[in-house]
Amino acid sequence: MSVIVSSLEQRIRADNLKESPLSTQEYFVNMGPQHPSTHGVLRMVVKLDGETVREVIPVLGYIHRGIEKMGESFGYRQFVHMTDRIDYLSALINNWAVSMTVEKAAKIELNDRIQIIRTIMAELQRIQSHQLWWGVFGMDMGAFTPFLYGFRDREIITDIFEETIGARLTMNYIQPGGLMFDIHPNFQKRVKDFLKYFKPKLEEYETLLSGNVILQERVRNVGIMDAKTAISIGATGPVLRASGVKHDLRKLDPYGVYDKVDFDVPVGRIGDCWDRYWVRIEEIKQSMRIVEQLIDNIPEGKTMLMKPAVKIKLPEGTYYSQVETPRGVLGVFVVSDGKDKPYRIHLRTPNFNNIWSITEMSSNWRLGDLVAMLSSLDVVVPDIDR
Amino acid sequence: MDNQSLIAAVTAAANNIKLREKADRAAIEVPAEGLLALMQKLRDDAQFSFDMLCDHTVIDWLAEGTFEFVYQLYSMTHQHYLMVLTRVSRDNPTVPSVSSLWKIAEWQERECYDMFGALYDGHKDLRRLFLEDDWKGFPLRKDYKDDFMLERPQ
Amino acid sequence: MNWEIKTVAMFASEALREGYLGAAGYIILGVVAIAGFLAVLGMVLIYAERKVAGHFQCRLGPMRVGWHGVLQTVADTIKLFLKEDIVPFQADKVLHILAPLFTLLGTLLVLAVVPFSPGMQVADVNIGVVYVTAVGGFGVLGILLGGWSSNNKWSLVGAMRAGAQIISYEVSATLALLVVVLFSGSLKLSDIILSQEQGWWIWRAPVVGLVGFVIFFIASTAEINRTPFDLPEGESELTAGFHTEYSGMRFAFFFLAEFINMFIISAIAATLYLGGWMPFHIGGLDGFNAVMDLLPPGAWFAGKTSFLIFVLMWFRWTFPRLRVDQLMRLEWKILLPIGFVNLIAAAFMVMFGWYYGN
Amino acid sequence: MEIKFKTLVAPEIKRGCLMGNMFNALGSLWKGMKITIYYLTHPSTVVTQQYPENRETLKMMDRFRAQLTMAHDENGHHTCTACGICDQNCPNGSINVVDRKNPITGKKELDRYIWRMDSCTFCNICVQVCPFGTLEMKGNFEASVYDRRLFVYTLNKYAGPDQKNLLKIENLDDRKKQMESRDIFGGPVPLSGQSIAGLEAGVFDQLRKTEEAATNG
Repeated sequence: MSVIVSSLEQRIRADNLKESPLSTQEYFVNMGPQHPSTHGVLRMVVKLDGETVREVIPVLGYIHRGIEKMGESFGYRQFVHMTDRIDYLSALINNWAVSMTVEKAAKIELNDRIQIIRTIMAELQRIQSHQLWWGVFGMDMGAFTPFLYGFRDREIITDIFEETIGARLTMNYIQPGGLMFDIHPNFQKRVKDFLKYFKPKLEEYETLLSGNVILQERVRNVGIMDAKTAISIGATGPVLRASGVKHDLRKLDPYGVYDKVDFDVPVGRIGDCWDRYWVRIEEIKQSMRIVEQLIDNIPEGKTMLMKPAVKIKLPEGTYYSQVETPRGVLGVFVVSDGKDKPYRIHLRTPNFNNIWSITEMSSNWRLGDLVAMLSSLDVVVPDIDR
Repeated sequence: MDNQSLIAAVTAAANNIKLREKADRAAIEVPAEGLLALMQKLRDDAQFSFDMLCDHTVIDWLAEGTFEFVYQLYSMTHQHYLMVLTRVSRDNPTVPSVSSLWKIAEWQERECYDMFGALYDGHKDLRRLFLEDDWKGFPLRKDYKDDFMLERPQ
Repeated sequence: MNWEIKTVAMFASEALREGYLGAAGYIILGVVAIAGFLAVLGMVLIYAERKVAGHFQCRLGPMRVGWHGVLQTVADTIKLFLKEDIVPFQADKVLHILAPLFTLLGTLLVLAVVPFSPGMQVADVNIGVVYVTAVGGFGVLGILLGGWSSNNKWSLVGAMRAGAQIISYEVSATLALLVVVLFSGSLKLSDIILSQEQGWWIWRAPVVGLVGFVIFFIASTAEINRTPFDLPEGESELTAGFHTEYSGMRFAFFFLAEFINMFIISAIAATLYLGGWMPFHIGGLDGFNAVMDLLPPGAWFAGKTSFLIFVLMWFRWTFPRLRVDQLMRLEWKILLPIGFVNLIAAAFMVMFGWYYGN
Repeated sequence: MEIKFKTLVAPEIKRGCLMGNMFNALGSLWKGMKITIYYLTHPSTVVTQQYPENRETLKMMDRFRAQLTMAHDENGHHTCTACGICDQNCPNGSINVVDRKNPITGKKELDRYIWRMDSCTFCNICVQVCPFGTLEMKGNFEASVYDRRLFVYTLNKYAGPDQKNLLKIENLDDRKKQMESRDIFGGPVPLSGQSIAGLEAGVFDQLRKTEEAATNG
């Protein structure tokens, strides 16, 4: 058996030699790593025919930091803070994923207080992430104002986090065995104020951007991905649900207190950019419903069930558990050899799979549509590269 | 299908399958030769219909001199998981590629090539995913060393 | 009321009878006035845009330099002039340097015929409307050259977009201009304004005036590459389009031209449809007209133009951007047919005299 | 297997006639413009904060994590016993606890508590694991300096026994003798002459010497 290993140079050169059926000349441009709409350092080599996109070749690794390698020299508690940095917009949910894996492996039963606070925090984080996405989506469509409106409202949730957790982005709050702090006395009041404030604002979002005829023209029937392709690519989260697949881990494999709260799962119709947009907007509403149901029912109890200074040792074996982040399924795969550090820790990140759908859906659309599609996937680049 | 009946069904479907102990979900070990055929069956057979390759990675067992390839399969129709593991020698870490079955496998396998130097037979476009094409070595191997690596003082 | 039109060109030609020196003096005065006006107007507009954008977005805009940041644009201009002028590797150097000047020249020449008030106009050409369209189209040359000479594929895409867009939308804009030309029966801008003494064309010509105005405004917005038609710049798609590779002073020229263009199309739209410096008159109501005349004509012009500029800014900070094929569809399938029908309707109305004040 | 949970399906948007579409389109644009003009005409909705001007009124949340500090009580005593648990638990080696033998009693005590802000990720684990409550995170976020070497802090104000052991000593003068003062930028950092990983020893001294030589001619 011999396996041939190629390189990016060969990939691009081989394509260039192909004869186009038309007499126009196709050319390659580098979109990224420094480009306003690739949200960080994603690089895509785009084969263009005039304005028409023929092929997209994502080139990754511009923010690869080797978190999995670093994880092999961290203890489990120390590793949690690294997950803040893979998908910084869902830091708390990432924390939860690692904590959940460790708790399941170490067989720790959590009390209701911890579970409910975690769920509230996760849903606030989901709203926050979608707010930012909404703003950025508007900006990618050429409207700069939604960006600032999104950030303005996101700031309120960030302040709520800051008050309880003490950090705004990289929080390291949900830890194996519980929570780093108990909630701040003002927490419940602030969250309720936020919900009251944000409901009319969400309607404003819908009028400003969703209802706008230009946006509708830009996103409807653009970048259609059918359910079969989406599953084969392993897309998860809103991207998969927009394609019409009813898959939500909060319902299928409930963790936290998701089995005790009432919420619906928005599902798209055909899987175009509009469906992905609509699913996210609708998810904000559902998340607000979840928070509303839980915020008054936080029971009393301890918030940390393990001694923080004691090193966690997991029994030998493999452990895998998943959570639903705003962008899809985050899986944490831990191989333990019985020591206090994982033998191998692997993160199945949602964006790694989601980003590849751009290669499936983008051909024969215009350059502007490529931006719309990329934005509708809600990519966070560090999450791809890890 | 629950874990018990799933494992029973998979074991009945092909031979040479060992049950993996010490795993928190249904897991089987198969030899590398029969991997592609088994995967094909797992995807297409209506009672399994694993239409999503959730995750693929490699574990480097340095002491035993083997690479363990991990495939996490998920079925959208039945909502069950299966972990398929296969071991090959570290000296020639070649397994058949499953990129013809699941699209995402193409890139997951590229990542594993990039990080471990695992080779996939039948992969159309095997090249580095994260690192540059002329990078020396495979960073996630346990014996990887380079000049600028910082090691934590113990 | 009797309006007397005085222009710098007239003074110059009168002075020419006595000697060359006086005429030259008037010409220099005209040039200096336009250049000074250009610089000041550019700064004011940029400041206004930033302030307005800020408040649209729940921000404050510039607040640091001077009182509420009024000197911000001055500081920015100084910074831009001090910056290094970079010509990219393997770029077509001569064209790269010339391109921004072309763009600026186009806008500069149009300013010469803009009637600010009866006594304030540099030249009153008898083919004013044709002159405006012809010279205004000159700017696209600079954009195309700039994009081409930058040796950057993104710039080239932006320049090509700009070329296609500006040339397409020029058709609609010109058709809409012709409506007013039909009604007023003249191409001279001052005559067009005087013809609106009994009322502005936007309401005196029922429906066609309004439709013509809307078409002209949309098409001109596209011509000056402002959101929602900012595809040539397309920040999120092409980073900055044709001026990606420009820095320092040359970038400032492009930037300045963009803002002056905004002023020009607002001024032309105001002149043609909203009566330019002509106060709001209703034919027959002399008492009302006399009250309206209390405000000087220059103020009327400034008010109308700034309102239209504000609307342009309002568009920019509200709307997303169109896609390139939708842009073409809007022009060739929607605006152009409507423009044609509108022009024919206007022709009939002029023929049968179906408009107010006739 | 049927799907058990409730789902919402994206609504279909109906297409009307040509003229209707056009007016709907213009209407949708107008609705958006109404929102932006609302914010323009209501300056009270501005959310910008003028940062250096509002320094007096700007208050960070009390749990805000921006700087690691060591609590000293009113007598200037800290509670650190140099046990090194924080050092072990720090994920990125930002903490270095240097201990020494007390010259009089021979007991282990804290010499320098070194915290490298430049590599700290503010994960708060050190505060969490400290058995004596010595460490705390403070909200002083204005930490920018012109030289990155100034990010290496010595947190304790004196080298010597902790609060509990100091209070055993009755005589105030004897207490003072046990406490050897430590400044914030001293210790095994390049500023004072010992090397740490990645930075040569005594860079600061050398710089100062060359500067002095230059000024003296």
